[in-house]
Amino acid sequence: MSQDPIEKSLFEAPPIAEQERMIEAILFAVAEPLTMAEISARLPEGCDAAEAMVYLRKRYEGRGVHLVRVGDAYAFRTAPDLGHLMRKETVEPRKLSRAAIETLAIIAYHQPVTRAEIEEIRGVAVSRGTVDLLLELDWIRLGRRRMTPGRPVTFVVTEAFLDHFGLESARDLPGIKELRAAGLLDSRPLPGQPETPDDEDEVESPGQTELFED
Amino acid sequence: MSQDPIEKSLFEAPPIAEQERMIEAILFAVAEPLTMAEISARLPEGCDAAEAMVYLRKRYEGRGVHLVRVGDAYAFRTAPDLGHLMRKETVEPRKLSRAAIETLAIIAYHQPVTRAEIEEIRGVAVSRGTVDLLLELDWIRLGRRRMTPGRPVTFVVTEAFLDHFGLESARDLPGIKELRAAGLLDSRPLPGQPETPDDEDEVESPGQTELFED
Amino acid sequence: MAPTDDFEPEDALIVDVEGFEGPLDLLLTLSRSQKVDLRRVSVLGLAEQYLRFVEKARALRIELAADYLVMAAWLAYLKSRLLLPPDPTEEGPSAEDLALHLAFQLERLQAMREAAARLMARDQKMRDFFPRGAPEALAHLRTVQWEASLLDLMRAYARIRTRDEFRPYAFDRHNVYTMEQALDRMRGLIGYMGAWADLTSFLPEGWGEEPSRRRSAMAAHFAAILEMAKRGQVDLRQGETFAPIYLKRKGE
Repeated sequence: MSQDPIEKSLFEAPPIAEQERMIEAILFAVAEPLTMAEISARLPEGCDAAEAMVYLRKRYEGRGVHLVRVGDAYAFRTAPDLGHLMRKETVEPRKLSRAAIETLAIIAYHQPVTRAEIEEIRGVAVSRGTVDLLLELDWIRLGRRRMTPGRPVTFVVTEAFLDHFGLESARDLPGIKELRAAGLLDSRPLPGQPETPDDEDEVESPGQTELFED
Repeated sequence: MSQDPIEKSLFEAPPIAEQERMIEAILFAVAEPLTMAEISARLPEGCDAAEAMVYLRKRYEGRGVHLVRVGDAYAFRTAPDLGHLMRKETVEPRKLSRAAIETLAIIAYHQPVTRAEIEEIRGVAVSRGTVDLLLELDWIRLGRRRMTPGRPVTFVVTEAFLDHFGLESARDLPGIKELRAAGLLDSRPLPGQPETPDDEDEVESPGQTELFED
Repeated sequence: MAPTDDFEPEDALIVDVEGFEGPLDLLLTLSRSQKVDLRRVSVLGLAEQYLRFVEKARALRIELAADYLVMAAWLAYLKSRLLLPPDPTEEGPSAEDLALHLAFQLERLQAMREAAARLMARDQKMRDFFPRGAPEALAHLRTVQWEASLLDLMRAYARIRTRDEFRPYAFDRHNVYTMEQALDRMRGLIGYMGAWADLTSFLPEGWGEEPSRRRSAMAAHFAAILEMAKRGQVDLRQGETFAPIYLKRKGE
C-alpha cells in the first residue's frame, strides 16, 4: 500500500537514531498531536516508534522546544517559560464565564460525569449554552452512557483540552489526588435518597432532551 | 561568552545556552522565517543572536529538522531526505458499484449507446455520478452523436477499458450463448420461444431494433 | 448565632443577588463569613443566615428565583429539625446527616472552584506555549483503485439479460377487450336496440379489423350478451353453428 522509497528496507528497519530523526521530522511538521499509531503509519516497516520516542523526548529535555505527551499522542510545544517571546503569536484566550470554567473543571475532575451530577455539584442548572460552548471549543465531548435508568449521557474532556492546558492526561490535573483522597470527587447522594437519584429525572428534564435529541 | 562582566550586569543578558533555547522556541512557533534583526528584537537586551544561532544551527545538523537560512531569514525545515515521510500514499481498492459495472457492461456490449438506451436496458435511471466515474476512470468516452431527434450523445468504451479487461476489441466480449455456456446466464427460455434466444434474435426483438436503428 | 458584623455583608449581598450562581453558591459565600473550615461550618448558623437573606430580599421586593426559595424551605425544615430533639418515630436520615451532607456539598463546590482556578492558572496553549507556527501539510494521498474484472463485467451483463428474459409476464391490455368492458358497453347500447341485430355490428370502433383485437372484442361481447340473456335482458338467436348471432332487447 505505502509507496515509500524507504520501503526497500522492509526487512531491515533503519537504525534507531534514524527512526528518531524521522519522528522528529514528522512531529515538527504538524501543529496537532499525533498518536503513536499515526506516527508509526508514516515510518518504514519494522520501526519501533515507542523506543525512538523515548530517545527523542530525552533529547529535547530542557530545550526551547519540548516533546510533550498529550493523552495518547505526542507533539512539540515551546517551553512554557519562553511564552513571553511569542507575544505576537499570542491568541487572547476566549473569556469564559464562571459557569463555563466551573463546568469544565467539574467535567475534568469528575469525568465521566452526567449533566445531573454537574448540576448537583454546582447546585444550579447547567445552561445549554455552557455545554455548547465547551463542546464547540472541543474541550469536552460525550462519553459513554451511564448504565443507570434512563441511560444518561456523560461528558468527558478531550485530547484538545489536555493539549490546551499542557496536561499529559486527566490524571495530571492539579490537585486531583488530594481531592480524591479527601473524598471530594465521590458522588455522595443526599442521605435518604436512592443511589442515583438524578439520572432518572435527567432524561426527563427538558434541557436534556432538548440537547440530545437528534 | 564574549560579554564582559560589566556588560552582563548592565543588561543581564541570559547565558548563551539560554539564548539558544529562546531562538529555538521563536523559530519553532513563528509562522514565517525571521531575520536576525527580527529575532534580536524578540530577545532580551544584550543577547547575541548571531552567536546563539551558530550553536543552534550546529545542534540541528544531521537532525530530522534543519535550521536553514532562507534569504536573510532563518527557519526550521524538514531535512530534505525525510520529505517523503510528509507524504503518505495509500491505494484503496474499491469494488465498482453494481450500477457502474452494469452500465459499463451495457456500453461495452451495445456501443455506441445513448444514456436513454442504457436506462431502457437496465430498467432504471443511470445516475450522473455513475457515468462520471466511468468517464473519470477513462473506461468510457463520448462517441458520435446519434442522428436522431435531439442528437443524443453516445458512449463507447476506450482503449484503457480494453487494456484493463484484457480485450483486443469490444467484439471479443463473449456473447450471450457463451455466457450461458459458461454458466453465467442460466435462464431457461420461456415456453413457446425458440431454443436459442441469443444475440441473433435479440437484435430482432422490438426493444433492440428500437435501440439500435441509427 | 452569627456574629453581628455579618449583617453588613449580607446587606451588600442582597443588592448583588444577581451575581450568585444558585443557592449553593450563596450558601458558600455566606459560609465564608463564619471564617471556619467548611468541615466545621455551623450549618444551623448558615441556615439562619440564608433565611435572613431571603427575608430581606422579600422585604426589598427582590424577586428570588424558585430554587432559592426551595432551598430556603429546605433549610427552614433542617433548622427546625436541628433545634428540636430527635423524634425517635421519624423515619429517614437524621438532621445531623442532612447537615453533614450540606457541609459536604459546600466543601465540594469550594474544592471545584479552587480546582477550576488552578486549571485556568496553568500554562495555556497559544498563551504560554505554542505549537509549530508553520506546520507542513502531512499529505495523505488516498488513491482509490476501482476494481472490476472481465468476469464482473460479464456477470453484470448476464444479470441484465437474465432479468430481461425473466421479465414478469405483463398482460397486454392494449389488445384485450374485457367482458366487463363489453357488459358496460352493451348495457348502454341496449336501450337503443330495436329489431334483431347482428352481434358483430356492436363491436366497438377499431376492434373490427385487426384479427387479434377482433377476436378479443368478439369473445368479450359474446360473453357479455350471454350474461345479459341469463339476466333476462336480451334474447339471442343463431340459425346454425358458426352462423351470425343476433340479439334483441327482451320484451320487444
